[in-house]
Amino acid sequence: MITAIAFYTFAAILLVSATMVISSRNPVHAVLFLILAFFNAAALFLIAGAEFLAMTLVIVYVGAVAVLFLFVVMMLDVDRAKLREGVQRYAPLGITVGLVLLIELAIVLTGWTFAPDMMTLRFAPIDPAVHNTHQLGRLIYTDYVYLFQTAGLVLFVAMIGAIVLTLRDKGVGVRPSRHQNIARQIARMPAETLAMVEIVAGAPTQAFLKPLVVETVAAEHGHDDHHPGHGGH
Amino acid sequence: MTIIIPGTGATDMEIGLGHFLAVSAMLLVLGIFGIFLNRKNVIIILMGVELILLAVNLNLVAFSQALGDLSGQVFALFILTVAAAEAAIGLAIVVIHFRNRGSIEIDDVKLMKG
Amino acid sequence: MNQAGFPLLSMLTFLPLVGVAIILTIRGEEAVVASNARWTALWTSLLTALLSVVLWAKFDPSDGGFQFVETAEWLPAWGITYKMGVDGISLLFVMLATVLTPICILAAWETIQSRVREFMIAFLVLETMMVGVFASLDFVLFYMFFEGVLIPMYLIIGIWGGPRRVYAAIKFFLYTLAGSLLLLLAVLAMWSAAGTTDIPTLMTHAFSPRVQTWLFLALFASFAVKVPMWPLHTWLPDAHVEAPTSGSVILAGVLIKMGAYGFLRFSVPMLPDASQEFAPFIFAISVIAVIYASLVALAQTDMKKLIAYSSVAHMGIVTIGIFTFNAQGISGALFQMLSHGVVSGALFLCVGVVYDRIHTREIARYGGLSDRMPAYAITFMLFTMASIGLPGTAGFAGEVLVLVGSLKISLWLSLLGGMGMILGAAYMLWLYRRMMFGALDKIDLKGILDLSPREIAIFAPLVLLTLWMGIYPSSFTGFFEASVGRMVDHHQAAIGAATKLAGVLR
Amino acid sequence: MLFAVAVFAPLLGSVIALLLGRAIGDRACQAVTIGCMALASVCGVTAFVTLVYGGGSPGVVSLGDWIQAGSFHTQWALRYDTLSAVMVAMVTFIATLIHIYSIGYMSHDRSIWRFFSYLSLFTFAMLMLVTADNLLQLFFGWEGVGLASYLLIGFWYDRPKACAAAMKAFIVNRVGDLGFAVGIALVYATFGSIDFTTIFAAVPAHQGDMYQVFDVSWRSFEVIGVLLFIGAMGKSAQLGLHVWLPDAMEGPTPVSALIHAATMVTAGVFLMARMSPLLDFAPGALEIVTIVGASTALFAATVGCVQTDIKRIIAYSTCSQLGYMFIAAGVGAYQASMFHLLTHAFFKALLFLGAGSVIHAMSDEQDIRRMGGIWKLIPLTYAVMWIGNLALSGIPPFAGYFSKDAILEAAWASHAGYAHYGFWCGLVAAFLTAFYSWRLLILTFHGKPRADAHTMAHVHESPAVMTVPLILLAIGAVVTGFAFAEQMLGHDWMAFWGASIQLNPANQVLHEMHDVPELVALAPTVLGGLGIALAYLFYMFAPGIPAFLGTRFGAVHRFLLNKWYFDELYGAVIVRPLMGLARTLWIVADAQIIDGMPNGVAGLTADGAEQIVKVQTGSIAHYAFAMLIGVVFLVTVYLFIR
Repeated sequence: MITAIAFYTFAAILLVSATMVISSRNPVHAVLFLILAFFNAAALFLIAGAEFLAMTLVIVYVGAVAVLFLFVVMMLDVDRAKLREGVQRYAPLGITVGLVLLIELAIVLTGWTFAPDMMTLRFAPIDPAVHNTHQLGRLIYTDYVYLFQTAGLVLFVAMIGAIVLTLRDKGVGVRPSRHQNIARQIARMPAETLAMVEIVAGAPTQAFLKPLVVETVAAEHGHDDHHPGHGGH
Repeated sequence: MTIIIPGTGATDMEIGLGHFLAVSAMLLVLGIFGIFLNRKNVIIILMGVELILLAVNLNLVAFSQALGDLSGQVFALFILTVAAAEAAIGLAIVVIHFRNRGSIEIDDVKLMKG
Repeated sequence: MNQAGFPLLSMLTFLPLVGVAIILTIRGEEAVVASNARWTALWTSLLTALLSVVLWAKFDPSDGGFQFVETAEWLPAWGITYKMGVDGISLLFVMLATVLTPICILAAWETIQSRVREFMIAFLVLETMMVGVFASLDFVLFYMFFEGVLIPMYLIIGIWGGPRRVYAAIKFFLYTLAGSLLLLLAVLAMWSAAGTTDIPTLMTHAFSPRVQTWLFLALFASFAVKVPMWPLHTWLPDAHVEAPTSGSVILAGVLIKMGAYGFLRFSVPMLPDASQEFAPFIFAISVIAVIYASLVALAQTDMKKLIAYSSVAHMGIVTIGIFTFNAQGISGALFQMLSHGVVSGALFLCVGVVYDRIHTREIARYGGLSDRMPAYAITFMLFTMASIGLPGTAGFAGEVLVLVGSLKISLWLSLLGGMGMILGAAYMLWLYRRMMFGALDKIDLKGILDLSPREIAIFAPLVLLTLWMGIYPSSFTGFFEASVGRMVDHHQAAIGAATKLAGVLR
Repeated sequence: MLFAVAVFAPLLGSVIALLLGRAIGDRACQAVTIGCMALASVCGVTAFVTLVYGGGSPGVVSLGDWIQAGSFHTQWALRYDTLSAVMVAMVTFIATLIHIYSIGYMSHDRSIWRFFSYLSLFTFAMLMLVTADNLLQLFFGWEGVGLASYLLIGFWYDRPKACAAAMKAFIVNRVGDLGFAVGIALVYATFGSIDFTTIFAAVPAHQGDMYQVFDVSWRSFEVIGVLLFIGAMGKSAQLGLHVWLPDAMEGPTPVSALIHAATMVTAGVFLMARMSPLLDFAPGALEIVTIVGASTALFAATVGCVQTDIKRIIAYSTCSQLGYMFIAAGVGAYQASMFHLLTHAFFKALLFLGAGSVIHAMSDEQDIRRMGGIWKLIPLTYAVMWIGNLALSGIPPFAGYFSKDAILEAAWASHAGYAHYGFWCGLVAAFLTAFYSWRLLILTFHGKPRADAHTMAHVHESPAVMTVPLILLAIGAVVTGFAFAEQMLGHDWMAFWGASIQLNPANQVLHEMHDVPELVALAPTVLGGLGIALAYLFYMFAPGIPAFLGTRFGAVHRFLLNKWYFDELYGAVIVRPLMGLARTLWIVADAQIIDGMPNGVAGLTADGAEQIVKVQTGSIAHYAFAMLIGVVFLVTVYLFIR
């Protein structure tokens, strides 16, 4: 009974907050409602007995993802005035289709059955005697260890991807970022950097140091129209 | 919680698989609405995707419990991972798009037009 | 193990990839990279050529079966193995590929100035693929190499080609790919019928006549494009014209032989009834190819295009020879392919020589070159005559053997196929006359230089080979005689069995 | 062996001159090539003498494998029998003289090394041809001769006419070669071998073989004979494929001499003689040979009567004489045709080199209308030209008399109906030959000088390197006739020819020709004399007559002058339509039709894609919506259809 009350409560809040997520005009509000939705979903997980997942959801989603959303929304400073016109031309059509989907899902919900040999097909039966987290860990680190590692890799790639995407190389075009080119440093000859300048008495001072300019060697084979020319370095 | 097979004597007040599925179905539809009803802000779309994935996770967890098979939770865990990665990349793309275009309105994101 | 004692064919096939790996590790200034890449590619290809000489020396010509066979598990569940091996028919093609590659790399030495490293990589990969095509004894493996050839060649035409290179490259790719799709279907069909893709097994597998017909058409679609047979030939002139010199050489020298090789390796031995049934059709389009392509060549104003059309005509002779199903015809076709590989390659190199100097392929822009370039004139004359099929040069033995073989079918086939002799003389001499003869009155030709030492190094082996193949062709035909004999016997037996069967049924 | 030396020495000379020519200089080139040629001719003549008089035995010198494919097997081998020995001796001897002559004639040329190399190559190819032991090697020499003639006719490659003539010679020859090559293939298909020994031994066994052409069965021998004769027609410039021969005069004069006397054009006749054991069993083919030969003899003689270029007149006379040789071959008198070939080689080389001497003296003038009045200035040349023309016209006791008479007698004596066509054509041609020979002689040497004063002032006798070969040839043109007539054509011709000519036992023409009526035997000589007389009348005593005739029968004159319009006919019927067709095939068929299809498909695809791509709006909402519809659709399918 308690379970039922808890379930209905959390489910109701979940659905309402989800509705608010998609309908609120202020994105900040939307994110906050999203966090609320996550919390309630975590509660539902608890009811379903997935304690570890529930905790992960709270930590990862509420703690990291949702905050990231919030962060971005605030950082981007989206013009709020522009977010007003909520309803669009296709809304009726969209809602119709959505409702059709919902009805179909309802039909599915009422008409399904388990496969007769369902109990024999279980891969990792839950042992009520062992704690959920313990059991999950045992599974992940044995049968699913490759997938688990891959998941880690996916996260790693996502991290690098996010960094690379958003990294701003300051001064692109003005001054290329200076990577060390050891071969060029060693191969550098005095003639490239130093110029012997005749000092004429009384003449205005000249630049003594000539900057290192890597000139693009013009292609001597003019006939090759596909010839891109020798690159700089 | 015990396994309850529809039509095999589940009581009204007992929370069964069907309840979970109903909730996740509604959550899914809400997420979908979020994606295509809101045409102004890309971030809302990302949030819609999160909702959809949440619905899927809910389904998996419910089934896992109903069947007494832990595999469902393992998969839910992986889905969480992928969802997190997706969110990170998605937000990164939103950020640079905003930086380059000064807007994240969906109607402005039409570079892939044929 | 095979008679070499070590996996010779696999080494031969994949050695160029080692060169690729080395080239990939080169770093530094662009000029340094280019130079190192050139030398690495040259040495790799020379080493491969040397290795192929080992293959040649250890080959036993009296054995008509497959030699140097290597087998490794690949996809055992599907009856697909990694199997390599050569018989007399494929051996010389392997040699052709390995010998022409260093020559092509030398020819590209100075003409390719941009992206040298990538060019050399493409060429070495191409060599791997070419050798693989001729050495593989598993249909799936063959298919992979056969298709793999497309990629480097596509890049060579598309990146280092002339002004219309993109059009030519795409045309080349699409034509070949369209045919290959049907080849893949045929591979699958054969696999499902025979349960294996092992080529020697497939050769002995008797497909039912109805299946043979469809398989033949599917194989034909692929190989006829590659050969190329009329009217599927138009990609060739475009590809040749746009490709860089080395690309043209390898295209004419080896790539188009793969189609005819396919006919010899798959269509004729595996589908004898269908081959017999379609032979008149093949004869018809081959004769059209010979006459049509020769006439079109006569009208050309572009040197490379002219030689490209001459290739179409020569390959027409080859296909006539293959489908005569007698020892003379098939030997002639094989020899014609080898000689054409050498001679047309050399002719493209000849074109390359003047193209590098004057930068045009318009025949009308030349004239009187023999005044300034006597060595070049002699070389060009030799290859012109070889292309015409003058006795004593490479082109003759193949042509005359095909003529002899085709006469056993019909006098008219022989006469019409032989029209290439006359028309070939007409267009080649017409080309030679317009380029080399006449007064030297074009100003930019006055200072033209004769062959450089590098060019002489390129031509010398080809000249020797051309004369050798003309004066002592037995040293080549001896290698495939046993294999061809076996093939002819096998074909006769298969046809005999089929007619006997038909007799019983009737 | 001597014989092999005779064949390969010219090749050695040629290769040395070609590869090292510029390095070692012109003098050394001449020395090397002529040295090699002299060696060859000594060996060649010795080999001939040993075989025929010294009791040597014929044989085959095997040199190595050539082509092998299944049962098709050919070797490089030299066949040493009377037929080849005669030819080798004759070819090497005359070629040597021509080489020597060329020192003087070509002394001002820029690339002497090239010329001598080509000359030697030409000789080598001809030697390979005549010594071949199988048909394919004969074909090798055959084509080699074609190549060398191409190179030599086009020797002055900066002259467009020379280039065109060279190409024409090669391509027209190729037409014949195709027939020859197919003929070889048919020989192989019939006999299973192309070795002469095997073929000839198997002739009786295969007499009844049939071959299908046009759904009609023919005797294989007839088809082979016709195909081989097509080859011979090309090389020996018989009617239809003769068009290259007059144009070939664009080459330097020694080349013309070589082509017409020793090498090249006689190859066809040689082929007929070589294949006589087979041809003698193919009466149908022989009929064609005779008719074409006779027509050529007459045709060329008529054309020769009106030409004005000194070399072209001689060229047409060659054409005509070759016709005689084919008449002889056609009626079964192969020995007579070989005999005429031999005598003709001497006097034709003499005539050409003499003409060269004239041209040399006249500062490269070739038109006889601009010559005249020079006989006192170059008496030696004048004398040898007389000898040459006497021999050509068949006046006793010069060489031509014996051979030409023999041919006409054989034609008369032959039983075949068509042989009389050959006889009458030959007789008329003999008259015309004498006429145009003296027309040439008189217009060239006699009368008032018609050249300009500057040229006349420079008229001079040629140097010794040119005159000595002329004298030697003149001796040959006198003596070869009676020296060989009895041996080659007499009742015991078997002793001379040995096994190299084997005839159908039914063929007794050589015996019967000795029994022809007196009138027949005398007729050619008489007609020759008449021709000479007519020429004197027309050009010496009454120069108005030819001019009058020329205008009176203008159409005939133009017809002859334009060589019966063969060139124009071929131009209109073959060359131009083919070129037009070629262009049409390229521009219309290839570029528009064949290429149009894939290009059209490509265009269609591109256009279609342009339309379809509009579905891609780029709007995320649209895509999401499409996905949603997809989901709904899938669920619907899953729910209601499954």
